[in-house]
Amino acid sequence: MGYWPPWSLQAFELTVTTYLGADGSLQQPLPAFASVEMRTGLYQDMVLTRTFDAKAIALQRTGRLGTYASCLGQEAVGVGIGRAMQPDDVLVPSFREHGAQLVRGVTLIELFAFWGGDERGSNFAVAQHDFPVSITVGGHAPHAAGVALAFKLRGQARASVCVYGDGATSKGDVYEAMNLAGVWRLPVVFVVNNNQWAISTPRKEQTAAIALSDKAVGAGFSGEQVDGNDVIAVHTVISSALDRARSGQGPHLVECLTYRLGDHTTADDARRYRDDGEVTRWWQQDPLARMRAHLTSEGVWSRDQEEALLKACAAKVEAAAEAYLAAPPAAPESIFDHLFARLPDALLDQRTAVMERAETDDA
Amino acid sequence: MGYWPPWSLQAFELTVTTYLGADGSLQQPLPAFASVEMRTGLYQDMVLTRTFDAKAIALQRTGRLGTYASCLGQEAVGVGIGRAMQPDDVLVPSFREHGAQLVRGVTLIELFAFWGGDERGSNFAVAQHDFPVSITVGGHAPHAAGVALAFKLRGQARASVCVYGDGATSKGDVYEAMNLAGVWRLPVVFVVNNNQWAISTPRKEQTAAIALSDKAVGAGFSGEQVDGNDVIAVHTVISSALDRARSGQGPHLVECLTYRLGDHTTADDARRYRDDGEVTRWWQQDPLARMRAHLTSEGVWSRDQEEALLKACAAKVEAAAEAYLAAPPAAPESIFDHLFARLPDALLDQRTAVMERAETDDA
Amino acid sequence: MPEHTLLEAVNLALRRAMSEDERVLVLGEDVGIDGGVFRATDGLYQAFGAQRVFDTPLAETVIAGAAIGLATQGFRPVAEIQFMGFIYSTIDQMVNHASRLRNRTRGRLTCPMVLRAPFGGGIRAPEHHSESAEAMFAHIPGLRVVIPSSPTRAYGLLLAAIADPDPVVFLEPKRIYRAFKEDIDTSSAPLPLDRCFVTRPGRDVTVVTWGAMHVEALDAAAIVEDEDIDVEVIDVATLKPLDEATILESVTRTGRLVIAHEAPLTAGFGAEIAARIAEKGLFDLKAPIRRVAGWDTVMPLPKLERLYMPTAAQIVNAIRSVMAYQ
Amino acid sequence: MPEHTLLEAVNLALRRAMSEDERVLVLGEDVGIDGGVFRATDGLYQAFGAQRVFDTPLAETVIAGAAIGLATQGFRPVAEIQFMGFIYSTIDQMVNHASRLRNRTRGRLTCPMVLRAPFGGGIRAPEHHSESAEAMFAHIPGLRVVIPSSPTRAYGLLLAAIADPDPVVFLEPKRIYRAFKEDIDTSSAPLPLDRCFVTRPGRDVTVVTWGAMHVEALDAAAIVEDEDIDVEVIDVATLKPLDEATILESVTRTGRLVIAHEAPLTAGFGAEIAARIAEKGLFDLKAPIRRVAGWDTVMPLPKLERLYMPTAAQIVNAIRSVMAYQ
Ligand SMILES: Cc1ncc(C[n+]2csc(CCOP(=O)(O)OP(=O)(O)O)c2C)c(N)n1
Ligand SMILES: Cc1ncc(C[n+]2csc(CCOP(=O)(O)OP(=O)(O)O)c2C)c(N)n1
Ligand SMILES: [Mg+2]
Ligand SMILES: [Mg+2]
Repeated sequence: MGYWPPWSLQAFELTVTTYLGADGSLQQPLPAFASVEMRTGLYQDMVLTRTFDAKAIALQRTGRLGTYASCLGQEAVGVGIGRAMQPDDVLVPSFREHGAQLVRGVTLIELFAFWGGDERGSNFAVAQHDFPVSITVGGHAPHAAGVALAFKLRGQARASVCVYGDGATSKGDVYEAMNLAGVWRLPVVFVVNNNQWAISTPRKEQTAAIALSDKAVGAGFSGEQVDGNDVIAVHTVISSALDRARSGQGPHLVECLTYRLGDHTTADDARRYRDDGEVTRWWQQDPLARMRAHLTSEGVWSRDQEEALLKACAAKVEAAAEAYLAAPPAAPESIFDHLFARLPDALLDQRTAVMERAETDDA
Repeated sequence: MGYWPPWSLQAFELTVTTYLGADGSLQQPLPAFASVEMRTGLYQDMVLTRTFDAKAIALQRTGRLGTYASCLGQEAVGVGIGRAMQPDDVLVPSFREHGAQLVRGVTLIELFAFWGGDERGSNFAVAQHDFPVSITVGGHAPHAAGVALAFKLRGQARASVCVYGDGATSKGDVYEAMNLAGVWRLPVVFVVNNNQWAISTPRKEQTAAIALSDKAVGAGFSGEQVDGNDVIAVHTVISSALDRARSGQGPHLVECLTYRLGDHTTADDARRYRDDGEVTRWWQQDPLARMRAHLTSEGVWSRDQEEALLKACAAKVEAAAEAYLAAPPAAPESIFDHLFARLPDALLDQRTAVMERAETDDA
Repeated sequence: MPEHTLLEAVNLALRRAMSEDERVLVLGEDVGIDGGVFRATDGLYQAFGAQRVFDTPLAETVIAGAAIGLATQGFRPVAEIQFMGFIYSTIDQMVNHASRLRNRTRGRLTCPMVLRAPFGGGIRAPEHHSESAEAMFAHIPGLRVVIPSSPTRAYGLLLAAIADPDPVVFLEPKRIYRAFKEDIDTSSAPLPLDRCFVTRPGRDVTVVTWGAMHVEALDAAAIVEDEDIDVEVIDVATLKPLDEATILESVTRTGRLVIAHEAPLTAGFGAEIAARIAEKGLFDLKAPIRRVAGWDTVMPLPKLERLYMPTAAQIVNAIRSVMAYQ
Repeated sequence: MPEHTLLEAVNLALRRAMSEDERVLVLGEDVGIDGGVFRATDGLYQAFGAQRVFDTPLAETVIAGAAIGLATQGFRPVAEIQFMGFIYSTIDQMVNHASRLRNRTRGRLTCPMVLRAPFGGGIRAPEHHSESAEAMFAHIPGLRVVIPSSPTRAYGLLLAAIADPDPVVFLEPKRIYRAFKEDIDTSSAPLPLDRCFVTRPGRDVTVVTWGAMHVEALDAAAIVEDEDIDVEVIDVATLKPLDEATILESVTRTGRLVIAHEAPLTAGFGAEIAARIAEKGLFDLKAPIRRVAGWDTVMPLPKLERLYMPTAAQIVNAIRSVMAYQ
């Protein structure tokens, strides 16, 4: 494998890309891609994501979904990533990128199934090359590098996008993957979904690095920060990084500055370790409110449209939830049927036994 | 654990500290510590290290030592580190720091024993707190962080020094250790013994980072490069880093630029993968020749002194080699006797069996 | 005396060890102000402060590795891995360093550390949150592997693990963290780290088990009692070093052995126990040795998890099958 | 036909797989121009170029992890870990990802990769260069674990491992890398990945083994031949999935079982084989099942290494001891 002349350290000045202020006001001229249609589309995706999120929590609270990781407040990151990608790019997500997954074509039913504890939820009908959720923090980063290497070897203009949290930046796996991507100049964009907390551990106790985007320096490529609650900014920065990656200019690290408005998961109680005040302050930065204010002030979004959208999202999510709840359970033997391409003879007895056991249990 | 306000990125400009040019000429005024006595001492340590190194290779070639990793050409790094440390600092070395170990009080006999395949060689009589050689690349870095944390918790003005190669900088273990040291501001100095090769993998294929000292950026502390073939420079830079660490100013990364003049180990043949020309060029940078030229030109080192030194080193090394070769083998049951503080009853039978087996084998 | 769950027992043991020995430290992800995701370290940060209890960055390799460094300097670190599914990143440190430092240096540097992790399934948790990888650690020379199955044993064994001068992997069966309570005498002595516990004496068949399966074994024993089958239940407790003598003595008496564990069957630790008896107790066996274990599959996600988990019913079947041999 | 060592057989299999299938890639530390520290990949870089053979940075986790990524995209990566002592950093990737991707996605993403590593002791190597950790991998559902013990089997099994649509851990007994030669038919078919090999038929006692110990087993069989003991030797070859039937059939005939491996005794893979027979072949056993294995110690450094390594002499002792039962 060759090496490549590294970027200059100059690339690492800290500027945070933002288009929309917290009140929705424009901070700089909009990028070319941001047509009205595109902006309303981004907003609609975020609303759908939030609607799904609320339903997932509700289902969990009533015992009809497993432990669930909410993305409340981080919708702009997921949607911005998902919309910046081309269909044949590959998403290698963590567990808080529901927005990205939805935009990529993962269905609401698949998401409910996954979080409901059904492997079929990761057998995406549409996003067939995307990776499933990685529950191990950081363990998926090496895969993104491998996927990008495959694209490079085949000379394809495709890229992989690896998303992980602020906590994950402390894992050696992530570092090793970035270092490999750097030295082999792989078409991969690393995205830190920095929601300021890793369960109870705040960002500042995770690392002394000035910015998490600085983690790219040691891997020999560039990084930058973006306002993660500004979906236009996220989209812009990740689109450019992807363009560069696909055209052979190597990896890039994007740190999205955002905030986890909810608990870590439905099994967590964030009030044990963080101030309500902090949460309240970050609600001022709500990515949905910001975008809605922007669209309203531009006169391209009305109260009627808003109501219709909320209704439509609720209907979609309800329908998906019902389909999820009504889905027949997977067959008992399915726990053996996807272990290998062909089940080794040595396991046939166990497969039979689990079917028998299921019958006995049901009887 | 608290966090600390990180260093500024400004600290990362690339300057390579050097005092002695390749011809021994002074590049800048000598630092205060570098008395004539100190300089001749450093030179003597390097010569002893090289004498040991040659003998170790010779013993290996004749089947009387195990696989051995030569430090030929890297003596200034080892000796510079060893002399910069205080006795109660703790060295956490890789496998190419024989010079540092010798200066720290590890005996020649212990070194021979270790490389001869005898665990007793790591039971240092003098350097009692130092770690043994780490054969796993990078696996020792977390230990250095833990040791430094112990010093910090006890409020002791001590530091640990963790040394590893250019190849090791790619390991996630090293990154995790540096990140922890950064965020907890631990008194540890990380030293990259950058000899340009990791077996057959050149530095440039290891990482796209501009300098290996840049690896500190992501961990939130400072790093710098030093001419690793200039023992005065190595000593100076590491001494200052240690002073800062001991006084609570946190970790630092020092990249020593040097070169592996020999094969990776006695089991390697470097001509398979690198140019003789490169090796010849680096011989011009020989740390011993450079220091000798300097001392000679300063009029503080004579041909007689040189001859006497070589003779004395040879005699010391020969005596140690003989003592090593004459040492009675460890008892068979010693393979059980240091596994636990008290051998569990469950293993008593095995211990007896190995003693019986040794008798049968000998008979 | 107050009644305590297994989880509380872990907390009480940590508290007592920290009170009695200032060398004891606690580190891991979210072990501080949050008290651990299961609350095993609840209140320790508040009671002992930031010099004794550390929230680490999210990095399991350096959690284990820094604990090793601390241990060499005379501290007694108790490192928590949040779930056993994330313990694999520590294996390199545990096998290549923790288990070897004493031997490597002929006793000069030692490694009195405890690596704690909740393990096992049955709580409908996400992927990787239900692992039972004890067999991997039990294969590593120089380590102790301890698994409590009741509040009192959790208390006494954890005290012993912390006091032990060598590295101990301490795995806590999270399914029974809060399943039942026992009285805990907080002035009691540590329990031995090289003994199995006969938790129910019996005549006809020996059931050897550990962790959350111990409860299933007791349930199974109660069920077959009605069939006049008298089951002896042994909680292995310390898998390494294994107290072979207690198991052998029992099987010699009963002539029948059933081994139950949650981990996948193949190369699980049950195999080791079967192998020992097949060597040393063969001629006392009246019946084949049966293992009740997890399938050789990946642990299913919650919807099908119950089909993976061995339960009292499977143990009962195994007991009946060995009782068929007279 | 030319004669080849086991090491050359590995090289020949890689060469053939790379020639016949352009999806096959080789990656690892020093596998390129250097041809690997043992020369297993010698000449591949020169023959197939920098698009097929990659020297990686020194980072085992991402070697395994990048191989997983490549595999999901239709490549067939063969990743080398330089020595098994450095494989522990890959366990998280292998257990949490490689072995599960297919199952996790119901077959949508698959992981046809091979993780190769030289393993075992007896070559007077430095610390960590003599590991036998096969039991850890054999416990992981969803993986195959393959260990050849001769040049022809190395050739046929590695071809099969590379062609297999699922992840395979392929461990090469480095002590016999160059110990003996065999003819290799480079047009031969791959060998099955679910069969043990009966390498010496016999009547009186079954010796089951793998890796470098296989040679010791054959030597032991030859030694006791003079005592009129007829030994059947079985090379397990594929530890996972285990071909229980072949072993069981043999033990049913001979009534005696000796298992020999280099890894430490406790929770070694020998235990699994003993446990299977103690369940399914108990009443055919005339003698206790004996395991000849490494001690439950850290592998000693070279000076005392010979006291660790099980040899033909220990196997002979075990054979005699089981023959004492009639
Ligand atoms: C390797 C690993 N260690 C520990 C955990 C348990 N855990 C799950 S999420 C989490 C925090 C993750 O923080 P971050 O990376 O910031 O992502 P976030 O949850 O904030 O999105 C932890 C510790 C895990 N899943 N994987
Ligand atoms: C974790 C690990 N992987 C692989 C090896 C095999 N190995 C021994 S030394 C070495 C190269 C080390 O290079 P570097 O870190 O630059 O140190 P140097 O040998 O040049 O001093 C390798 C790959 C090892 N010892 N440990
Ligand atoms: Mg976070
Ligand atoms: Mg090097």
